[in-house]
Amino acid sequence: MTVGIEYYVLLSAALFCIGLFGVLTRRNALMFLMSVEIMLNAANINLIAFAFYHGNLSGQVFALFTMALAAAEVAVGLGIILVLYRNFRDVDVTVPSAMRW
Amino acid sequence: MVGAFEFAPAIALLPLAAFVVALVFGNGMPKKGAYAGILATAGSLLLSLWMLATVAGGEVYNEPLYDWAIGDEITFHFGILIDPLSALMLVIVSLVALLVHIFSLGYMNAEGETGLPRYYAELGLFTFSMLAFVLADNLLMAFMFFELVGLCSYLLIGFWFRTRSAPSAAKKAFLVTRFGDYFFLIGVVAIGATFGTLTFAGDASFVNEAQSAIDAGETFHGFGAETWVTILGLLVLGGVIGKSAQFPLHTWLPDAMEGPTTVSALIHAATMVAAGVYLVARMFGFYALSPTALAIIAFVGGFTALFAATMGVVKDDIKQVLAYSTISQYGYMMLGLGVGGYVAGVFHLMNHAFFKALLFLGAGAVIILMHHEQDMWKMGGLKDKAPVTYYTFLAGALALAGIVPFSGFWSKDEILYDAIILGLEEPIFLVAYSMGLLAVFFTGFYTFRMVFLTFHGKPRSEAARDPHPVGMNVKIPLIVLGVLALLAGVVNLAPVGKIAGMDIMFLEYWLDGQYTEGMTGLTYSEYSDTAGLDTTYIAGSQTITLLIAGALALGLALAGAIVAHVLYNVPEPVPHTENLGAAREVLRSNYYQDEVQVWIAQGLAMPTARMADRFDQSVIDGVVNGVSSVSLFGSGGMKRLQTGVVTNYAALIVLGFIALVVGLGVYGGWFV
Amino acid sequence: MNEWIAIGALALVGLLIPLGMMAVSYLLRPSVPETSKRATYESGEIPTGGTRIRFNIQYYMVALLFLVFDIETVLLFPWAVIYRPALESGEVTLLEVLGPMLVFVAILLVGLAWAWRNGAVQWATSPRQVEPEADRP
Amino acid sequence: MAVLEMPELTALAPPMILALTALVLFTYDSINPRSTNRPVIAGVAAVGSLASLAVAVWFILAGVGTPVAEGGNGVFDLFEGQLIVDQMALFFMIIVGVVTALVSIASYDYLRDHAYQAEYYSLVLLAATGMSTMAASNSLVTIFISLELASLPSFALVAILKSNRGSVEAGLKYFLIGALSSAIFVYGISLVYGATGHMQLDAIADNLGAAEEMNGLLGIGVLMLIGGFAYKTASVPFHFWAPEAYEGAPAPIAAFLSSASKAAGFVIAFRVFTTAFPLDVMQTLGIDWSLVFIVLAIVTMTVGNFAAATQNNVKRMLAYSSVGHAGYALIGLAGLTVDGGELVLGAAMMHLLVYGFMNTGAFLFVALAEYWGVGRTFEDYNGLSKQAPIACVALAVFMFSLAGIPPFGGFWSKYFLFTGALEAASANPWLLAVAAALVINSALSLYYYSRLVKAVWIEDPVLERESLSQPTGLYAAIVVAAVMTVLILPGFGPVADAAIGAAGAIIP
Repeated sequence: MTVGIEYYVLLSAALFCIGLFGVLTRRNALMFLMSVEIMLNAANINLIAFAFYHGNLSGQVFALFTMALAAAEVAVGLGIILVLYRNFRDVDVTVPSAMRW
Repeated sequence: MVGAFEFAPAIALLPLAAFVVALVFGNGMPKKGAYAGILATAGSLLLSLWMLATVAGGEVYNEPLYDWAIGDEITFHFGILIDPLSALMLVIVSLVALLVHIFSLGYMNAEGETGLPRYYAELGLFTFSMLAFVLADNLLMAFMFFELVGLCSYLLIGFWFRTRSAPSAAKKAFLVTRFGDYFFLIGVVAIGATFGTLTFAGDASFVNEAQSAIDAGETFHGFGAETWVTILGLLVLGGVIGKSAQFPLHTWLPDAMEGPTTVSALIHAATMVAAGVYLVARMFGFYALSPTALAIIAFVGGFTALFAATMGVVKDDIKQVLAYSTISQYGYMMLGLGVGGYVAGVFHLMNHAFFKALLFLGAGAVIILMHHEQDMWKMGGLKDKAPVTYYTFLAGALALAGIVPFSGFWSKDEILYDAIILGLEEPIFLVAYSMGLLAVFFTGFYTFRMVFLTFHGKPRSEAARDPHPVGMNVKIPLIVLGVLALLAGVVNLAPVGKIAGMDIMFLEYWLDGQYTEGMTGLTYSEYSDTAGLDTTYIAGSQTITLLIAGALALGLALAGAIVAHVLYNVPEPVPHTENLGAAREVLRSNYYQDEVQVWIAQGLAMPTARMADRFDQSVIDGVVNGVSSVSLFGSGGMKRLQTGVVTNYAALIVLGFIALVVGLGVYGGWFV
Repeated sequence: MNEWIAIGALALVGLLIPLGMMAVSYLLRPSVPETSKRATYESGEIPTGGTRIRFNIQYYMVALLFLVFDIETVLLFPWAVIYRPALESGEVTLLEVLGPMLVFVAILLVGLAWAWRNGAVQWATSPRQVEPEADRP
Repeated sequence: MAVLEMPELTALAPPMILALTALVLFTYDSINPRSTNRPVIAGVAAVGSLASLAVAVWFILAGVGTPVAEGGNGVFDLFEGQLIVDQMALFFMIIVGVVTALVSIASYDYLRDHAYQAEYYSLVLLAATGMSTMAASNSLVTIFISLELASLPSFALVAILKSNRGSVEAGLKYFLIGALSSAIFVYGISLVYGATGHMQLDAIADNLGAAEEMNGLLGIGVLMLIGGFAYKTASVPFHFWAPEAYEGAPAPIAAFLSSASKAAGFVIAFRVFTTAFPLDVMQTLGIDWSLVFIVLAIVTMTVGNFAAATQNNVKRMLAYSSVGHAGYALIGLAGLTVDGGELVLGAAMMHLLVYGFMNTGAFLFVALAEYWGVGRTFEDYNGLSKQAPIACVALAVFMFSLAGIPPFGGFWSKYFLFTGALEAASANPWLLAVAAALVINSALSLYYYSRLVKAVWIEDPVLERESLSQPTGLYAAIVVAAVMTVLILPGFGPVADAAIGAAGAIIP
């Protein structure tokens, strides 16, 4: 017995929206980053579900790549958040707003 | 073998070189560049004479030299056309230019003027432009050099730019002629657009195209071919009227006296003013296609001749008198051309070039004598103190007045003769003729009034009692021109020839291409055939007509001279202008010509311009400024989107993305 | 649907057992509020400072390195899965199968060497010795 | 998974040279940590990028990427179509190579007294590797990986001035928007994969018929892909990072990002939309993406140019102008029609090439100004021509070329874009609006570009300043960029031919 593909899509869409909600509301840079990770993982759910649905492996392999790149992104992101903290003594993403208009 | 014509471009290029040399090295050269100009114009003269001889030997030259814009429909090029007319004109122009250069040594250098390199450079450029204009083989090239001539006259009239009057006179000359040139330019474009060619001569000339269009009965823009040709011809005529100072665009010429007298000589005799009439002669074949255009030319010419002559009567400034005489004489030429007297018009152009250059240079000499005094009422009695100046000036005056046997008589007589024989066939031309005839009287009067006031009687000022001596470089040009003024008439002694049955009408044969083998299209006889003007003689006899016409003209001229003699050849002449009564003020004020033009400018043009300006200021600028302020305001709004807070960016990105999804989704029907 | 019932029952039981134990404990225990009970427990020592202390930067560095290299190993799995079958099929040579992964690992090694040489894995004895390092302009 | 194909792999030499150079620099830095031996480090980077450029130019001249039928060496198809080396790939590898070389040379002076020398150059080269690979990517997998390879070093580069608050702020914003965008992009990929079952672009195109009942899913996926491209190319609405990132980043990095990164973003967009989503099929599915690009092109150029018009900070003005130019290049996609469009697509490619020179040059001039320390606003630039006439002539060339004034290269590419849009307007009248927006925005852009030229050449300096030094590397890069901006005029025939040929090759 298999679960219909549409449920997976709904699950991933829900996850994506949760992540997006976090991106839009969280002011802490780390939470922002985590929200983005949630969005990426929503995509991963889709990929794996569709790989199963279509019966080919490219989706699953691509999910591996996505995870690796997400990790790399987090690495770079943490570095940037670190210097953000050093310069602004805060990890609030709305604080650095000197450059505008 | 290199033919003479290979050197044709050099005729024009030599003065151009002189221009460059005088401009660049003038300050370091002896006589500030005068010698460069003299050498160049002398070279041009020699080459021109060679051309003349070659043309006389039976060759014509019509070659495009350089294509500078090649289109599908039409090709613009520079080229050279040397036929009897242009060869003759080349000689006249280069000769007068040479003499003016020589005279300038005495007039400008000896008087210690400043800015001489500029003067000689501009003279060189002026000569170059005119020679290139004469050489032009197509209308566009002619137009370009026509404009260059105008520019040079502007520069030279305004030579003494530190005075108040010279720059304004220069501007006036420039603007008034430019007004005419505006029509000329439209004419050039229209001719090019209509016929697809702008060349004067050859099988593919616009003259031939127009001819065949008329023959084929084509229509252009709803006009018949002949009407269209008339319109085109009149458009070009606009430029001619401006340049040749014909009514109503003549007002700039008297003011042009503000330039050095040598420049006046050049402008009046050989370059600027002559350019207009030369252009009519150059495209006479085109005008010959349209009797209407010819009639208008004749009337403009006749009227201008009379009109200007009457104004010349009351002038006090020697150069002013000469200026009005120039206008009047060019009126004669236009009259001559307008009545189909191509030879007569060109003949008068040639004679006038000589005697008017002579008169102006003579006037220049007088001005030197008088320590730069130009008012004739302060002169007098110069006859004995400056005999060379006097006798040469007198020769010029006799030629101008048209007294036999001086050159002016023969050409003016021929013009009037051509006018009367046409007028007898078509009485309307008698009006033009009578205006021309009447002008003869006034010409005789003002010419001798000028001579008597200047040279006869007692000196009326300190300067006149103790004149400044003049040198050889002044006298030589005067003598050369004096001889020419006396003798130039022999090239076409038409009345004598016709009465006596002798073949001595050399100029007519010359212009008819009889010395030139295989020349077609540009000849007098072909023009006459094209124009197809019928003529009638008085009592059916050519001889009687000739004699009556000649006698009338000579008689009126002598009458004018005699009146002048009676009134002014007295030791203490007085201005008899009061006797004119109310007419005096009208004449003095040049028939209020300037006032009318000023009124046109201020009363009509200024309000129009002001309205346009208001429109420009309010509507156009308003729109433009509005656009720019809206842009800048929009710019302010655009950049406010960039709040600097990254969360807002994320929100805006999501919103924008949702807008795209909804938009494309609705459009593409995903939700159905 | 049957399997789902079993899973559901298991989840239910799994939730009920801890909740039940906590509920029983809540009912049975005595309630004696005292401030020392709410203090941070530091192995019997008297606590110094709050619980929210700043960790040494080095933890982040090691964590980052671990994260990256750990995830890279994920990429080795697909390769490992096909390695033997590919060799046994005989269509490809050893170099062709092994080469790409060796290149991949070599690139990672370059990165690791760089991180090592730049002091990422050098454990500092005190934060004050590390700070000037990290604050290099 | 991957089968090694040695001879074909050499077709990927341009990105591989870049990657190798980056590794060499890492190795050098590992052996010799914190080296500040600038000549060696910058030299290696410059040589590497120039070598990559040279190889790409050689390839395109030798006919690599031209189909055998047309007398070339054939299109190289690697790893079962995951990567492809055709004319367009080489064309964009050239753009990336040019910009990387210019930036490497210019950074030699810019980075004096700066730590992280080797890291800086190796990050630049890694990003360039990513961009160069993007040009050759022919599958959503490779596109995403190379895009991230280009992005991640860029984040670090923007924030590399660790104690400069502007740089950090710029890096943070760039990173956060980048992370969000790549999440959206990956999700888009997953949806497209879901709808078609494939990642390889040609396979996607073959399986579009199967996506009929999932056209909504596919449509959202396509729009998410557009979002990813828009982020990379700094197009509306994903452009918000650009002004800040360019303003805060070190000027050579701003040059690098705004020229090379933008071009790389466009090449994947070109390839995905011409190969994977043929317009005729997509229109029957109700996903007319050319409309989206029409809207984006108009909005992007308008937003960019209008926002640039009233800036006081030169670098920020250039940043917004860069957004505006993304709008111009988007015309290349907006002007695609069912039965053609290689002219307009080729014009967009030409524009990106010319832009690679003129925009890089303009940002490098800003780098020069930062090197001198004269300040950031227009007023601070007043009268610079007296101290540095050569650089200011070059600046005038860049500005007028950016504004699209003849006879500079920028005029020609914009002119081709305009005629291409008009040509396509016969099939899609909306392109008339695009063409009109192009003209209006170009006119507006002249205002602020000439303002900078006026400041430099006409205005008198506000403060007296001492004579300015002439850093060799920066000057060389600026002069080369200016010369190329001018020289591209006589060379425009071949460039146009190459671009239109490359565009024609990928249009089905």
